[in-house]
Amino acid sequence: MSWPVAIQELIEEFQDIDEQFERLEVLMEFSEEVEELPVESWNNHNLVKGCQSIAHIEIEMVEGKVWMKAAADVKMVQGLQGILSIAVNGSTPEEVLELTPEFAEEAGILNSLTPSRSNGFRTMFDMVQRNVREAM
Amino acid sequence: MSWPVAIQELIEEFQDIDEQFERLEVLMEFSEEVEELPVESWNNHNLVKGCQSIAHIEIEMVEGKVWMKAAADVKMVQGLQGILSIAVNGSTPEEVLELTPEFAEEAGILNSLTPSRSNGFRTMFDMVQRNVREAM
Amino acid sequence: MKQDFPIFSRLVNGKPLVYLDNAATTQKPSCVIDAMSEFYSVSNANVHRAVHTLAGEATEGYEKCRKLLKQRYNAEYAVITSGTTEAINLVAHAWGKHNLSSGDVIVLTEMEHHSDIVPWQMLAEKSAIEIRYVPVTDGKLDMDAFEVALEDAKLVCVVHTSNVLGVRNPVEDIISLSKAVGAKVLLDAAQAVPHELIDFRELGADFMAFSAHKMCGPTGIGALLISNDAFSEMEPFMGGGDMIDTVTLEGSTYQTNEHKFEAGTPRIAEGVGWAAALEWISNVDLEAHHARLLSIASDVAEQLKNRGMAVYSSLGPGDAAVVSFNHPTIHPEDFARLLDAQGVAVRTGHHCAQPLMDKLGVSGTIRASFYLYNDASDAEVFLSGVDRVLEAMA
Amino acid sequence: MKQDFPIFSRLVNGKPLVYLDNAATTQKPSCVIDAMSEFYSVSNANVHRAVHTLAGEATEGYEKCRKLLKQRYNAEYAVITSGTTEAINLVAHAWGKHNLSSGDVIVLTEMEHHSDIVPWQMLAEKSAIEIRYVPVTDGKLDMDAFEVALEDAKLVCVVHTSNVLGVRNPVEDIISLSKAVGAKVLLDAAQAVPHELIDFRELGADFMAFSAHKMCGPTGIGALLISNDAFSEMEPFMGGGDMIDTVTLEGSTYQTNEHKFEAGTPRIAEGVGWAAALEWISNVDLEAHHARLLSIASDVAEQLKNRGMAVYSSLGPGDAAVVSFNHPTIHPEDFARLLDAQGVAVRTGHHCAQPLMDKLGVSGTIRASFYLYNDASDAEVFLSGVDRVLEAMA
Ligand SMILES: Cc1ncc(COP(=O)(O)O)c(C=O)c1O
Ligand SMILES: Cc1ncc(COP(=O)(O)O)c(C=O)c1O
Repeated sequence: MSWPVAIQELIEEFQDIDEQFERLEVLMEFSEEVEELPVESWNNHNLVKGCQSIAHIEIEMVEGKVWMKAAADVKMVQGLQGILSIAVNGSTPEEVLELTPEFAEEAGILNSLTPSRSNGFRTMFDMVQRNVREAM
Repeated sequence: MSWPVAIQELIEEFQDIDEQFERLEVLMEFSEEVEELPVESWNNHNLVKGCQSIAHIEIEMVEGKVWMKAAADVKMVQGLQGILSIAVNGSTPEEVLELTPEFAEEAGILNSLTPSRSNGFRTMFDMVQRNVREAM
Repeated sequence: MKQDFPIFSRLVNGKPLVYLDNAATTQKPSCVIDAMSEFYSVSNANVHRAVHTLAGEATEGYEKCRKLLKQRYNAEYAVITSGTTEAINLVAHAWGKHNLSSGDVIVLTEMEHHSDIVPWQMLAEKSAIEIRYVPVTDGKLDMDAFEVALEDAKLVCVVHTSNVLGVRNPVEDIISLSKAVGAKVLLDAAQAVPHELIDFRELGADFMAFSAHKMCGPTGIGALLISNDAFSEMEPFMGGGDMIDTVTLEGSTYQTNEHKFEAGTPRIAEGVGWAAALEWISNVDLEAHHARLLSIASDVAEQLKNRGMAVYSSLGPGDAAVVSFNHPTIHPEDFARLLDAQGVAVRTGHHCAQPLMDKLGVSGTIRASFYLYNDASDAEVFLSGVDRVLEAMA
Repeated sequence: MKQDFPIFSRLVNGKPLVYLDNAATTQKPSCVIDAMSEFYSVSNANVHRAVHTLAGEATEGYEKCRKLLKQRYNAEYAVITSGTTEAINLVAHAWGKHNLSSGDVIVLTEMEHHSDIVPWQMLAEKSAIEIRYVPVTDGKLDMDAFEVALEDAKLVCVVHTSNVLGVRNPVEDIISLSKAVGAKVLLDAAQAVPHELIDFRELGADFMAFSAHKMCGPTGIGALLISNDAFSEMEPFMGGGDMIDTVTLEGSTYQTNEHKFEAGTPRIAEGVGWAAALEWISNVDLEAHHARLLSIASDVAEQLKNRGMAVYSSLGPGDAAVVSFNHPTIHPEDFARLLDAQGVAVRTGHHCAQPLMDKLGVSGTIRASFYLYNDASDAEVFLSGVDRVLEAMA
């Protein structure tokens, strides 16, 4: 499968890692990539449901392009949000709707997480697409 | 362990049998050995409790010797009752109280039956001893 | 197929095992036994909400069972229980207690297993509910009487396939008639799922209960399938870990999916084993085997009749391959013990269906029940075993 | 001892497994795994009232589990359930419902597992029963408050050993104080029986609940021990096969022994597996291991404190080797995932004890719990794993 350049880079970065600990470290580094949704903006609408820990995601349209803000208490969830940001920020809504969460699997990010957390990634991914669809 | 002659013979008779089917056939033949307790005499007192099928046992003292009458709907239970009769009939109460149900094990009668039925034999054995004790 | 089942390499009383007690429980293929050993040897951990690798694998293994159940039977919800019995009790407590009240009517039949009678008697006693039993005539449900019994019924509980007679009840008619009067329907499918593939949603029942151990799966696990409709009317049954959302000293809130009804550490290894059984059975042509076994059972029934036995099973098309019979004078227990001496396992007794025994006018029957791995040679051994018994007891 | 447990030959994320999630569930020795495989491969059949050989062997195998339980714990009655949770729910339904009524008092504690809270909340709601929670102060039960709470109590339900803190409650005092006011006592011994041998009759409790899977036995099975006194006050809970004496359309009568509370096909293979585990553990010097593990856990706790962690377990004598802790800033989930990356399995979350979490003022903890097969090298790997986490997150 071919991916947008940013995602392709991300997949390669992860695939180069041999050790699980390092993979998680890199994942946490991606927490820097997400624009933080300030606590004041947390509400039931942007709450990620079915997630074990606290996570919020909000989608804005800036000049016709998707922009994501997010927050989470678990650093690795922030990392997943960072990766999602890279995947969607600056894309058109149509491009976002064409994406599938498989890229995270291909990168080995998902199988490195337990089912409940990788489900969490899918939940967040679905939420982003739903919000994008609503914003169109 | 040494047993009364009648029991010793019985043990040997069973030990000679190789095949389970024949062992059960011989067991059923022993149903002839028990004096039947007529249906009119069946009551709650002589009912064997905890037995899956119908079984009754009554102990009489005839000239100071133990005499057992019994009835059952399952032929193999009648056989067990026959074996019990051989073991106790004509003995003194003291002799009966000295007996243990192990002889049936030694003969390979008990392990040839499923637990619930071999428990049934023990139950009947205990009942005989209890009744003998009461009749002393 | 026998080579898939390690138990058939053993001898019973010196004879090769001929296992005809399948309605009580079925044997397990190697893949099921191995899946559980493998789980305990490689992935054993407690499930849910955990972040370590083993716990993830265990959760996945256990939840796979639920996923396969929902797929195979096309069910909205699949609650995992310890068996059919617990599944039916779950309905009585989680649905019955909250949706039935004094004067309401539950329809049962005279051919129910005790597991589909006693929970309702217990509920009825507490809440003054009326129970109506649809009579059995000539080994079949009296459908005219069923329609009469249905008046004002709120719940209909029927055994899909009888464990004594093998008869498959006309569940399609039962469900559509019940739905017409607005009654919920519970199917006791303990004997049904081993023999036919059921589309729960299409069939239209509200509850369907069955056990893994009767379909080549492990003991200690079963399921209750539930329709959307019925699920929304259920309150929690047992309380504990995993079924809650929040617990405070003042009170608790519950999960909204199946976990709401699965309190405590679930049957994890059993779920893994059942998943293996479900995968194994999905590669078996149930329909073909069913036809084959029914024909073997019908032959056996004929032969038994020829030998003077009373046969209670009618073995019509769709019925399970279960032959219940009695000899006019030989006690079932003697009969079965003499068969066992020849390596043949059959069951005797009331088969947890005393009301049906009362109806048949017997205290018990001998039951030979056939399953996938049984073949014509088993029937032959069984029949020659019967002949030897008849000879010995003549 | 690790060589007895096949799971320790696996790698997790490329590292040897260091399993410190024992309070959630324990690993299984080969003899337990093999006993179950062997059962399914050789003796599998349904139990009770059957006359064929396999059924006899299965009955013996299953009932052996009950026999061992009664012997080991010196109990009048041992009802086999699917686990601690079902055992406690059984008490709530079979005893609570029939012996408690509006205005009666149940005493619980703030350190109960959800399984010993939710069943009572459900019962209390239905029957207007008052629940009093004995507070936890500095990680210990407030015994003065306990005595106050005891006034007019009919039932006292206490966790023998806490799954979060490892603290062993003064159950001897709790029982004698409770008996003095005529209250029945239930012990949640899920975490106790793995660590100490309990003489149930001598201890004098009325009910004691625990799970096989926390003491090297299989999943899907547990027990409720019951005193003579309490047993005589119990009514059936679930209805079905095996628990009845007679069933007619008019009503049913029940068995008088433990089977009264074991409806349906029991957990047969699980019983066989648990029996093997009970035999295995009877050859283990629990007391010596307990001292050893407690000393390891205390060292670990010290080391964690030195590294700035908050440790909630006090690890006094008699307590279980459970270390609950938190880092001031690192989220427990991140912490546990980074440990898992190094092969170390610990649990995070509320450990099914939300009220205790509320009391501790946290939403969850990281919990490292030690068991028989753990040794000092596991503690070392764990601590160096912790150090790597601290470095990475600095
Ligand atoms: C103290 C305590 N009580 C009850 C339970 C519930 O046990 P189970 O989930 O096996 O029913 C557990 C374990 O989870 C426990 O640690
Ligand atoms: C028709 C039917 N219903 C219910 C049951 C009860 O199933 P289980 O004992 O597995 O709970 C059985 C089997 O014993 C059965 O044959």
